[in-house]
Amino acid sequence: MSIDWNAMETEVFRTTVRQFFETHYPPELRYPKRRLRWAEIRDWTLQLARQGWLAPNWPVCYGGMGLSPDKLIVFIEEQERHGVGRFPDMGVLMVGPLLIRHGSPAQREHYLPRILACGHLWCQGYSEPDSGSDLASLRTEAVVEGDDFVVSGRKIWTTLAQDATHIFLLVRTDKQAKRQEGISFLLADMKTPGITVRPIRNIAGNEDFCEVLLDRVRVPQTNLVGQINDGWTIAKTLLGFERIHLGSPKQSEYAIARVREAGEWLGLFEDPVFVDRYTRLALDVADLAALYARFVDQLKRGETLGPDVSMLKIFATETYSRIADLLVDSFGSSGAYQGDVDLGCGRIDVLTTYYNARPAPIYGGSNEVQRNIVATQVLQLPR
Amino acid sequence: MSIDWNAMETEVFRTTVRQFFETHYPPELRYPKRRLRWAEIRDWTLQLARQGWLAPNWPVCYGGMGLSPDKLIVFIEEQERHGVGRFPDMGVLMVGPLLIRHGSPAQREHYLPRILACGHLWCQGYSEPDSGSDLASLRTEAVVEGDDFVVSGRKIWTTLAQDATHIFLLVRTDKQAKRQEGISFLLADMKTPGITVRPIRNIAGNEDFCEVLLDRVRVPQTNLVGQINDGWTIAKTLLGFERIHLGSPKQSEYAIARVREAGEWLGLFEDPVFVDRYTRLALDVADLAALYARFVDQLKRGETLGPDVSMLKIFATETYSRIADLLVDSFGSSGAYQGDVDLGCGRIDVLTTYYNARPAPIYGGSNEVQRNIVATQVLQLPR
Amino acid sequence: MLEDEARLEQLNMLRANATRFADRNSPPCRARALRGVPPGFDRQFWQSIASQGWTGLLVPEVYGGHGLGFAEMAEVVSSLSVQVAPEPVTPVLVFAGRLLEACAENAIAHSLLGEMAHGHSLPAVAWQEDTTGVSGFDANGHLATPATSCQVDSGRLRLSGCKRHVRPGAAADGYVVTAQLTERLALVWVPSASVGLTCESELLADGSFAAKLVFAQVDLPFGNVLATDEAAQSALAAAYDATLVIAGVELLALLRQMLTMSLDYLRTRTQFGKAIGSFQSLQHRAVDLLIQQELCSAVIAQAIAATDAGCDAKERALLAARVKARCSDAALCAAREAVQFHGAIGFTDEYDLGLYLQRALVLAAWLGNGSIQRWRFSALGGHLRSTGALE
Amino acid sequence: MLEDEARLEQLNMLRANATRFADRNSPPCRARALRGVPPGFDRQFWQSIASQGWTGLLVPEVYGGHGLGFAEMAEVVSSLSVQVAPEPVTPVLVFAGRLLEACAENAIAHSLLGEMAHGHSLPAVAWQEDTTGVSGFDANGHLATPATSCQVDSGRLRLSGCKRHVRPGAAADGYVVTAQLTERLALVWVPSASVGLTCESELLADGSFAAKLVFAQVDLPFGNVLATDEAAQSALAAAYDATLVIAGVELLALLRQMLTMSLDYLRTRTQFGKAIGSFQSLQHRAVDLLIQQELCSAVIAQAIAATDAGCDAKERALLAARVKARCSDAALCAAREAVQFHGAIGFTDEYDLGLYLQRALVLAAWLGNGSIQRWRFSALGGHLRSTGALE
Repeated sequence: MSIDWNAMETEVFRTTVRQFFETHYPPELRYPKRRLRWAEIRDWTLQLARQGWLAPNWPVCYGGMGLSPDKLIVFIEEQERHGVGRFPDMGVLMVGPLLIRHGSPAQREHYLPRILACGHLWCQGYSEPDSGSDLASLRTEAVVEGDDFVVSGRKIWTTLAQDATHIFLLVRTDKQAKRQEGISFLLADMKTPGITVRPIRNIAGNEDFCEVLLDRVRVPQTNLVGQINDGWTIAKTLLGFERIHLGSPKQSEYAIARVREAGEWLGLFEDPVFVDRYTRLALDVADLAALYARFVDQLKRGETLGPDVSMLKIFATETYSRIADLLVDSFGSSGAYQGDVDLGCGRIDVLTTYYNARPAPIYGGSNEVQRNIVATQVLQLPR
Repeated sequence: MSIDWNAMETEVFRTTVRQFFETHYPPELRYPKRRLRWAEIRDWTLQLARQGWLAPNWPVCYGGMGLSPDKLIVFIEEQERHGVGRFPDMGVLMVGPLLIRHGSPAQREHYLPRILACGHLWCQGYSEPDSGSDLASLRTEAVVEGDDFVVSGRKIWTTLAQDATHIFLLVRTDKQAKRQEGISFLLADMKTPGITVRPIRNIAGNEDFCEVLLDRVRVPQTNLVGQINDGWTIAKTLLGFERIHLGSPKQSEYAIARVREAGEWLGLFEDPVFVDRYTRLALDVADLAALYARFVDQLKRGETLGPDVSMLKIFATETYSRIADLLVDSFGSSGAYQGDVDLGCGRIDVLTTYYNARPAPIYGGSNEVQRNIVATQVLQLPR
Repeated sequence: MLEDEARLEQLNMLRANATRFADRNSPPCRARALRGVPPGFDRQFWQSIASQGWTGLLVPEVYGGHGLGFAEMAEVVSSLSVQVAPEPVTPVLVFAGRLLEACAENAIAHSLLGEMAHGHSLPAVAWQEDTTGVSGFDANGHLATPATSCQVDSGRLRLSGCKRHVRPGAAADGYVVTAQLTERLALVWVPSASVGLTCESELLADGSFAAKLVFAQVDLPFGNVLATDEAAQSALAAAYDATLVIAGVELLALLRQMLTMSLDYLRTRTQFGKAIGSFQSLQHRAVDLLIQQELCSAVIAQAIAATDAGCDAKERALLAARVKARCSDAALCAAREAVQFHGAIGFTDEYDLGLYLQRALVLAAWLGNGSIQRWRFSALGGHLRSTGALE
Repeated sequence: MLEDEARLEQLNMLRANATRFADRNSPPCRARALRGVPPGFDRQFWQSIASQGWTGLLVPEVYGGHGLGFAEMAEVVSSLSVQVAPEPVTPVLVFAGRLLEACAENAIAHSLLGEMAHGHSLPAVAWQEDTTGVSGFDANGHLATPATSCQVDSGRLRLSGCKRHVRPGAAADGYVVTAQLTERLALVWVPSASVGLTCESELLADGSFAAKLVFAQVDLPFGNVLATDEAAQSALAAAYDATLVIAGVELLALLRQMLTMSLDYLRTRTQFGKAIGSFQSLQHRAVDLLIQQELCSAVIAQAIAATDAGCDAKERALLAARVKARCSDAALCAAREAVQFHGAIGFTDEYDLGLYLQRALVLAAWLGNGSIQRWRFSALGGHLRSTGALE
């Protein structure tokens, strides 16, 4: 099992990964239109786990693949290229790296193997109804009572909390301290009494997100990660790959491919006006990919990303949004049909692309906040 | 001479005005590319004066035409339709109405006839180098010494000060008072010692604007209009027709007509992409005209305009700007030629339109400030 | 313009009535509950619309209606649209209604018009035949001759072909179908129960339905030809243009409501210690939406005044295309921005914004979206006219 | 990519040198003084460019140059462009230079190349023939066969036709002219003093000049045919593509400088009691310019790496079109926004911003503006490729 992936030639590694995905990933789940539920993606996830590939980002000593940044990027590229759907990966992406860095030995010993065995599925309890873009204003409170924290509050926009067995939480443990300084990082079992999950249906009809109500939930003090009131700093160390992920051109590439398909099937490439609009966006996608590649190179060289990476998220999501608008526009009178539009030669789901694109500039830190960050931290404009 | 214009049928009045312009306005000065200098427009201005039409907006008793709002609009429409250039009209547009409302009998008696006889040509001393969008921060100071104010400071963006015989000034007379409350309104002769005019050349190579340096300029106290420290209020009463004027679709209509001409001469209407871009802008212009007409109707009914009129200026100037960009774009490799581009069948000056459009969103209160006004005063969004 | 004071007064009253009616009887939760459940609207509610006299609002008195104008119709439509009422007022009363009225010399059209005016019948118009709907226009932007054909056979008709994007879909009581009859345009009435007619429902973004109709040698009496040739052409063009304008009215009402909801949210939602409506970038984008709203409103007013005054067909077509182009794009832009203003909450199903966004998608696509109408405007030659017309 | 550490080091040194040279010797006031005065630049300054070795930078050593790559050329061009130096580096050294090099088997081209490398000659390329320049391309986006014709008459050439938009205009020492020779493309060298050649100067926005050349039966030796047929085609295409990329480099440098000036102004100019750079709407627009800047930079880097690596002609053409499209539009957008950021002061002649705006106008229009390059990209078939190419 313990292959030294990093010693492998990049192209050999790429081929290996690609072949595995092509052989084993269920074809009907390629390029899913929405986040897959655990029941749908379970078999694949377990197969990944058996292969030892569940946690490509973790060190080998903790059961990961221990990939270097450049190999990890190849792994992700191949996932995206093949349209491999995400499993509930918060444990792998967030909790694992966090515990490896900030967790106690007992926490690591308890949680890491269970994540790798898919026994624990994690969800992220950060956002709250009154703290959207302004996360540091969160109000969910944790009070020490005996050996426990007693946690009360509401978390929202928690991705797939319905399927999760555990949740990691940012909670306020010091109400007197300045905004970011009174926050702690807790781990909780979703079966703990007092936790209620309420799925939130979105406009597209999916329930990707939930509200998580916390009513005097007792969390053992041993589930505190790091020091008390140090949660903000800890949470920030998790940013990294996340930040470039939001700026990936993949969604836009997939969407422009749908427009191209539609254009071919509908004969729109005979229309110079369509060709003009399409080309403008195709060039936006191509140039976005060029810019993305530059940031990826930075990661491959082992450098950390600066706040300028926010540019990618802004342009990627707004390009995606413009492509979705063009897709709707190109379908004319069928542009508001729910589900697949039958074009004789094939079927295209117009509205799902439109719906997926709509909140992209909001999630992961709204583009307004991203622009504020770039303006002040990159352009050094006054606050 | 004293015809009751307002009793006249609108269409008869329109025809009368139109015929006069068509007969008497020098054809070579139609649709001037820049503000005309006094030497160029002098003869026409004197002819207007002889006709008694110099001041259509003034009451008959002061020598104006005494037009009602709807007739005044017809007068302006016909000027615009025929491409009649502006003469140095600050005396007629600003000083006259102001003195009629706030001036002393002596001021009225002295100045009004001289404006009507074109003996006095006025310019406006409002803006200062450090107070652009934020006019109330002006620093030019007037201190009482004996019978005079002694004025020192710098005014800038003073239109055609080179040609003016007089200037009206906003000056600070109380440095302790709140920003807008220590400002007074003064009239000054440009020949007064201490006044220096420095023309400012713009990118297009014209000198429409000047800087006016004021170095201990002695202005008699009798030249104060209204009460001392009441200048801000007085200046504000001058807004009115000015505000809708900035939102007129005329510039855009003229510019889109140039694009149409170029399109026809260059055969661009064979290109669906050009037709699409052109049509989008032509519709913007048409819809702008519809919106403008709604505000004009308000004026015709004798109503005053609210802060929502700023919408017109925003959309008008940005539409103009987009048309200018399309014009440059349509000319391809000739898009950066200075002066007329010869198309065989005719000539079009591409860059002058481009240059005229560029600062339109700045002048008359930048579009940023206009949007602030609409956001807070019309949409009632919090400051 | 509405110079007439009395009419202005009457319009104001109608607006107040319609607003009160819609507010009381059609809160957005009613629309929410009807989504995706055939027929996608409430026939009982249609009856209460009829009780208000609105199903006969545009219909001349001789046919049992009130003979009012588009300005009045716009008030009713606007009030219902503000509440996202899903009833097919525009497709039935304006599109089919105007078409039937223009054909009212025909006995069937005459009687259908009366039934419609009293709320007893819901006729629809079936004219488009392809996926995008673009083949519905010829190269000059006029309504094209359809492929659906109508053969005459010993005094009977046989109709064959396929129609798409028919609103209100399967719930209509019958269809005014455009067809070729001896190479000329004919408008043919096809009751929904006709043998040989199959109707496939397509679910739309807002939970309403459109129909795909297939006519397989549908046998009809000759009297079902409501009009042919130039009479049919001009009736169809007039009804289509009127419908574009009223669809614009609906879109404007949606835009207005989305902007209102956004402004309320911007004023009350706080982040970083202040109302998000105080952030300049959001303020400026809200202003841009207001400008689009007012442009819609101005061009609609112009179009309604011209249509009510009976301007010539070319002028009417250009105005209608302008209205639909502006309002479709503006409403979609407002939907996009409103979601962004709201953040994640604006994208949830339980928040009403989605209802407006989805209705805007449907209405923007219906009858030809913004791009198509802009193309039509130029194909009709409108782009080459002088725009210097203030008088 | 520039994996080679040594080359990276060399590039950094070159950048530092070029920047120092341009800062010292070519402040914007130099460019200002040269505006509108023929030839629109300074031939003495050209000599000092030559002394730096830059006129021969791209020229292979066998022809008397340094044989460096486009990455190096980009550094020099960029440094000069930041100072709006008006010397025709790109038209002469890149466009004409690459063309001559490709034809260097021809004795005249060979000798011209050497003279150019030493700064003694300024050749230009004359290829466009119509007002917009669009007829310079065929329906597939390739360079079209010109109308200018070249007749062979007892071993001599007779050239007739008209060329437009030739930079650096009348100051060039001669022109590589595209012409038809027995229905095939030929590249013909025409010294500027040739009998029958008239040159009309056109003043451009930035105060430089382009030439309109009329060839009235210009008599030339046969040896002046530098290349014909496919050799001519591929030489022209390669030189054109390289020039597009380097023009993109110039535009990016202008954009960068306009953004820098704007940011300085936004940080220092106060209104309403605070720096205007603290206003969110201006901040966000500045960020959008930064994004455009970085997109330009990323696609230029890709194109230069590919061109230096010698990718195939199709790939090269697509990349070049992408660069010119992105950089032209981005620079014009930056010019527009920079004026708006500055307010009235930004539109005055004495403020340097205008120099950059005007140069951006010239470079955006040159060789095909953004719209034309986007059209070319699709005509070349680039839009139908899969964009999913991260590897």
